[in-house]
Amino acid sequence: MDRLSVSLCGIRLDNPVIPASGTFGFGYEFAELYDINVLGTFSFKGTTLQPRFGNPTPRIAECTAGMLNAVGLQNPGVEQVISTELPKLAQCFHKPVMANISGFSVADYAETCRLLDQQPQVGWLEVNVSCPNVHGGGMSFGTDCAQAAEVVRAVKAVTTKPVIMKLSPNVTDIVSIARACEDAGADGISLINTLLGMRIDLKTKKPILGNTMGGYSGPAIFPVAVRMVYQVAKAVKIPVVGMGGVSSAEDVLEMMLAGATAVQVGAANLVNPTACLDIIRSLPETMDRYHIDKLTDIIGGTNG
Amino acid sequence: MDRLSVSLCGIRLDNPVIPASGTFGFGYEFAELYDINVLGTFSFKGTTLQPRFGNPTPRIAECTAGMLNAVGLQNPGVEQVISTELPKLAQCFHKPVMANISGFSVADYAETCRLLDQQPQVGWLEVNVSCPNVHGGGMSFGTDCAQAAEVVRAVKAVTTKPVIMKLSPNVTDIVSIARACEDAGADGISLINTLLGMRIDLKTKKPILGNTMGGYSGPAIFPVAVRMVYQVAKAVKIPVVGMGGVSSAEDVLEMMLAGATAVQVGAANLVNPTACLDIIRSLPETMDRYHIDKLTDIIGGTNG
Amino acid sequence: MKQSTFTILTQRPLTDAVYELRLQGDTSAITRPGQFVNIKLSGLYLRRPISVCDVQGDVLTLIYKVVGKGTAQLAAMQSGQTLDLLTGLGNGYDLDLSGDCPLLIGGGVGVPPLYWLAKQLRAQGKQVSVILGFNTKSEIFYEEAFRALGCETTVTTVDGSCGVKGFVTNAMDLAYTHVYSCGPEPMLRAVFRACKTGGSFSFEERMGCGFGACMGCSCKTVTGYKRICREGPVLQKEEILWTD
Amino acid sequence: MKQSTFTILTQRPLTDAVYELRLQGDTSAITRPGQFVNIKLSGLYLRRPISVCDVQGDVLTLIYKVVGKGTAQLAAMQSGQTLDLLTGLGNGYDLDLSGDCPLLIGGGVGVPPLYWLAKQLRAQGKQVSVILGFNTKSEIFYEEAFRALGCETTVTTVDGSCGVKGFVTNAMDLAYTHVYSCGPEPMLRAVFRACKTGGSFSFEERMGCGFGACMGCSCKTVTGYKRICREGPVLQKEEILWTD
Ligand SMILES: Cc1cc2nc3c(=O)[nH]c(=O)nc-3n(C[C@H](O)[C@H](O)[C@H](O)COP(=O)(O)OP(=O)(O)OC[C@H]3O[C@@H](n4cnc5c(N)ncnc54)[C@H](O)[C@@H]3O)c2cc1C
Ligand SMILES: Cc1cc2nc3c(=O)[nH]c(=O)nc-3n(C[C@H](O)[C@H](O)[C@H](O)COP(=O)(O)OP(=O)(O)OC[C@H]3O[C@@H](n4cnc5c(N)ncnc54)[C@H](O)[C@@H]3O)c2cc1C
Ligand SMILES: Cc1cc2nc3c(=O)[nH]c(=O)nc-3n(C[C@H](O)[C@H](O)[C@H](O)COP(=O)(O)O)c2cc1C
Ligand SMILES: Cc1cc2nc3c(=O)[nH]c(=O)nc-3n(C[C@H](O)[C@H](O)[C@H](O)COP(=O)(O)O)c2cc1C
Ligand code: FES
Ligand code: FES
Repeated sequence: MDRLSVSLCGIRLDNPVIPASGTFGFGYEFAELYDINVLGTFSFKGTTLQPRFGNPTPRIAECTAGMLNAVGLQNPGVEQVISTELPKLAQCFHKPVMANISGFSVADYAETCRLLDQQPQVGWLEVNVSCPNVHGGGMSFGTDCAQAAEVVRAVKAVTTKPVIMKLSPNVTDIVSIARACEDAGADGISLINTLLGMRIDLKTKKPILGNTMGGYSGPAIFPVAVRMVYQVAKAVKIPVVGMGGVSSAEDVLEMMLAGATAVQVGAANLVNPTACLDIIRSLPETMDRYHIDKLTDIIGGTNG
Repeated sequence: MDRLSVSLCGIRLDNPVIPASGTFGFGYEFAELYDINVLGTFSFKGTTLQPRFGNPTPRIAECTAGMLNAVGLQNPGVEQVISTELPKLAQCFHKPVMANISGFSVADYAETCRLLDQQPQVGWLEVNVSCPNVHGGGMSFGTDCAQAAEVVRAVKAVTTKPVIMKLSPNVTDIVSIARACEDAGADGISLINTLLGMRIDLKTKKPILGNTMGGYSGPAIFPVAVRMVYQVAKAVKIPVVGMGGVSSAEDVLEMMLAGATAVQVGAANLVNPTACLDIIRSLPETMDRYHIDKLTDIIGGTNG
Repeated sequence: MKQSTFTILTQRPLTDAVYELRLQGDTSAITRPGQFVNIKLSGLYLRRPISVCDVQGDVLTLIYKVVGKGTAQLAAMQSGQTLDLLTGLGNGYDLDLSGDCPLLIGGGVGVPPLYWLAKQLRAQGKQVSVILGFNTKSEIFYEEAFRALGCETTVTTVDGSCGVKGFVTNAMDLAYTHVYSCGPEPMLRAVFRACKTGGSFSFEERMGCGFGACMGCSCKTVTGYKRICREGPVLQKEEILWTD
Repeated sequence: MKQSTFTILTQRPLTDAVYELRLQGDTSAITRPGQFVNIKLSGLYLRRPISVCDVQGDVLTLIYKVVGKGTAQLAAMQSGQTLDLLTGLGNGYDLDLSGDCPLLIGGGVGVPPLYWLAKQLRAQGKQVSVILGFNTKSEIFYEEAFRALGCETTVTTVDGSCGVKGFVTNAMDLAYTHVYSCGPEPMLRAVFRACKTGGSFSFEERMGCGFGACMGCSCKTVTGYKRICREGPVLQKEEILWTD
């Protein structure tokens, strides 16, 4: 199995394939279909300090090679995640899990991370800074170097586990934001979150999504993701978790060549519930086809 | 024909369909296939002050629902465009044409626009600010409000024709850049130019494009384009020309509902050379299907 | 939930726009009427949810209306072609709530899931009344199929071209012990208001996954947030919160 | 240039990975050997350029090697299926340059465009020599087809498993009046260096459109910038600038 294993912030993964937050719930639905312990790990549904219902429906719109979602971070809140979801998860998943955290103020992030940091099941904290800063004018934390860095410092102050900052691609200069996170002490960078998009229903002449705009994911965003992973991996020393449109073993290899140490799979899980299993199974033969001995040999391999 | 006609900066178009710059050359190749006078107008290949060969090949990479290009603004330079291309064009196209202009300094833009402004065939100047500013650190003019506004003022000072600013989508806040252009005197906004993307060849482990990264276009970018057109059209009073992935009459209607006064079609011309003709022909029946009487009725119609 | 490949046995038009598709495959995950399947179609990113209309052994019947790209593609498919389906999705109707004289009310393509429900209720010896609402005569389908099950079947048409003129609620003036309903939201609301007993209502929502992973289809209910694809599509009258 | 629909007449493997496809359709835009067609395949965004191998009336022959998604999809297609083609693309070979004893040199899937060229040169009564280069015996195709045209045909294989061992240039020791060549770039370079007369060389480049609209395939030549898809794919020896 050593052909596939990688190390992410000091924790060994059997393979680099990680279902992305928001597309794998807390794992149970998928555990009905396959043993989810085959995964490297998975990133659970974005958790906030308070419970949230999220946005009005419709929350989903189809696009040519992907989808928009405006779920709006529906989750039961960190306390219920700890009291109910994690114990249930312990029954079907026996590896360290990646805790995905969202917030609307720096204090939110810190408190949610502090609580999740204490859970032995949690391996990494993946901090999603695509959310609007309600105290800071509503722009997302991830669009500004100083705000992103402030979140990193606040979270690092209350946690001992590796902190992976998950960046929004809707920015002019992704590299400077990644660098600001690294300088502030982040242990890893994951990207990309969804691109902001919109669709209009020709029949009603209204936006399809209840929330007007939503996050674009799926194969359509893959080239943008590869580009940003490449740019960021070249610029920082901490590991990069690559995602955005990954749907096949080939896509995993391309992301790793661009510089990703591990690779998340999002929307693909929704349309093909065994997507991650299929990818993991086909990695060895795909590596053979491209004369790749071990995955660790190719991380960032396109860069020199 | 009044069902289809629109007015763009005071010039009437028989229909809103406009081949996008860089995907229609100077029109001749398409004139072999159909009478290009059926078009609203077209935007010719991005023209610079000096002739340019552009980037090394490969310049093209395929993606799931689109393509990357790194042509790098190959063009014969404004003087030869005026002395050779425009007279040849006059033989097959009898409507005002949209002149697409690129530059690497404010002075470049102004001089190229001044020269093209004097050509009677030219109806509009479409000023592409996605190019890197060689005197200003290499970031593109279109990523900074002040620089974009400077280009607008310099161009407006030497031209009398409507100036349409073509914006890059690779920014955190497209609305503020569009507003800066409007405030500086622009007569219209066109968007989106390509998204920055990258692909890697698994066989060679190298970037596919000779230039490493390139511009992403095609149906994959449509939801991002609709979103930006919607945001900008709501924020400015000048007309918006929408583009990005448009490939069908339905897409044209969706762009117009989002707020576009006219719609450009780019990559679709490359894979289906009669794309624009097909779209124009199917507009009336598509409008019937969605109970649209005249196109002017729906511009920005989703917004209230 | 199961993912498996089904083969098209027959496809036939029931009206201008409505088709009946019979598929052969592994139906073992389908446990209740009112559940749905989620169909992968080539070139379309998201699957398309369609209710189970009937199951007989390994033969699954679906009825769908052509409204867009996906359903148009489905209508162009032929016997022998295969489809990738997720089966056994959703909670489905609870037969235990029916009482002795259940009333089934369907509108348009809300009619199909009631067919297998009616069949099972009849097999339990229940006295089943059915109201089928359509816009106009040419859109009617499956009226005879319900009659053949021994259901007391009334058709309503909005334009009065067949059966009772008006809405399904115009035909609800009869005795019943429970209402099972499926149809467009305005119809569900009207039935909800008119319903004098307990009721089971089946809802639609745009879906990302159809099996509970994405939270794309959530709604608020009296008893908390529910996913239409998982805790639904059938909600009980007591828990429904109309949001508007 | 023309856009039209062709129907597959036959498809057969010539080697493990190389297929011959015969298509019926409007070939009127194809005027010269060395031109190419650009093929639309479902689910793939860009068309795939393939050289014209032969034209007989309304029957077009193509030969291609499976190297990726598009060519794999093509190989799975069957007689009766249709393809959307852009035809008549590129400049093609100029027969007037041939002299009396032209030499045609092809490597791998660079061989196909030389077939129709050889046929036309033979029809003009020229004495045609052909060198076909392959890696190994199992990859050889069309050797007999060229012989049947009456061409003096030599095969070379890199591993010596058939014909002359080594590269095509190892077999160039004969008299000729012009070289026509098509094959991988390293082969073209070697032929270019060895060529003692005028020569016509056919190039490949990744293409956006294939008909001159996008500037995706430009190269620098002695006589200025040229588009491989329009002013090429055939360039003359005098104008070639190797860039490296
Ligand atoms: C639980 C459930 C059961 C259903 N059962 C049936 C049935 O038995 N027969 C039937 O005819 N229809 C049924 N529908 C509706 C059916 O799913 C849609 O008509 C179908 O998805 C339309 O697809 P399209 O590609 O033709 O339309 P498009 O408009 O092109 O679809 C675009 C997107 O919107 C979604 N969408 C469009 N309309 C609906 C809708 N009404 N509900 C949910 N998503 C929608 C599509 O799934 C797709 O993602 C059901 C819907 C749900 C949620
Ligand atoms: C003018 C011309 C004539 C050609 N004639 C032939 C021929 O007669 N027989 C034959 O077997 N092949 C020929 N080729 C090469 C053929 O176009 C490619 O092998 C084919 O496009 C590969 O497609 P794919 O989807 O299988 O590979 P993929 O690698 O999946 O294709 C991905 C993308 O890269 C492009 N691409 C990949 N390889 C090449 C290449 N070598 N040249 C140009 N684009 C490429 C594809 O068109 C597509 O856009 C020709 C190429 C050109 C430019
Ligand atoms: C339905 C849905 C819900 C999502 N929810 C979250 C979330 O809660 N937290 C988060 O960081 N990212 C969330 N994402 C973003 C994904 O984790 C991922 O970054 C993005 O979808 C790009 O990957 P993909 O193209 O493979 O889906 C969500 C995506 C989808 C489609
Ligand atoms: C091959 C190619 C060349 C392009 N060249 C230019 C250009 O010279 N000037 C410009 O403003 N935009 C250029 N563009 C961008 C298009 O005009 C358009 O903004 C973009 O492709 C999005 O539209 P689409 O998705 O319909 O292609 C080019 C696009 C392509 C694909
Ligand atoms: S559609 Fe994904 S949770 Fe219901
Ligand atoms: S491929 Fe478009 S110009 Fe040659």
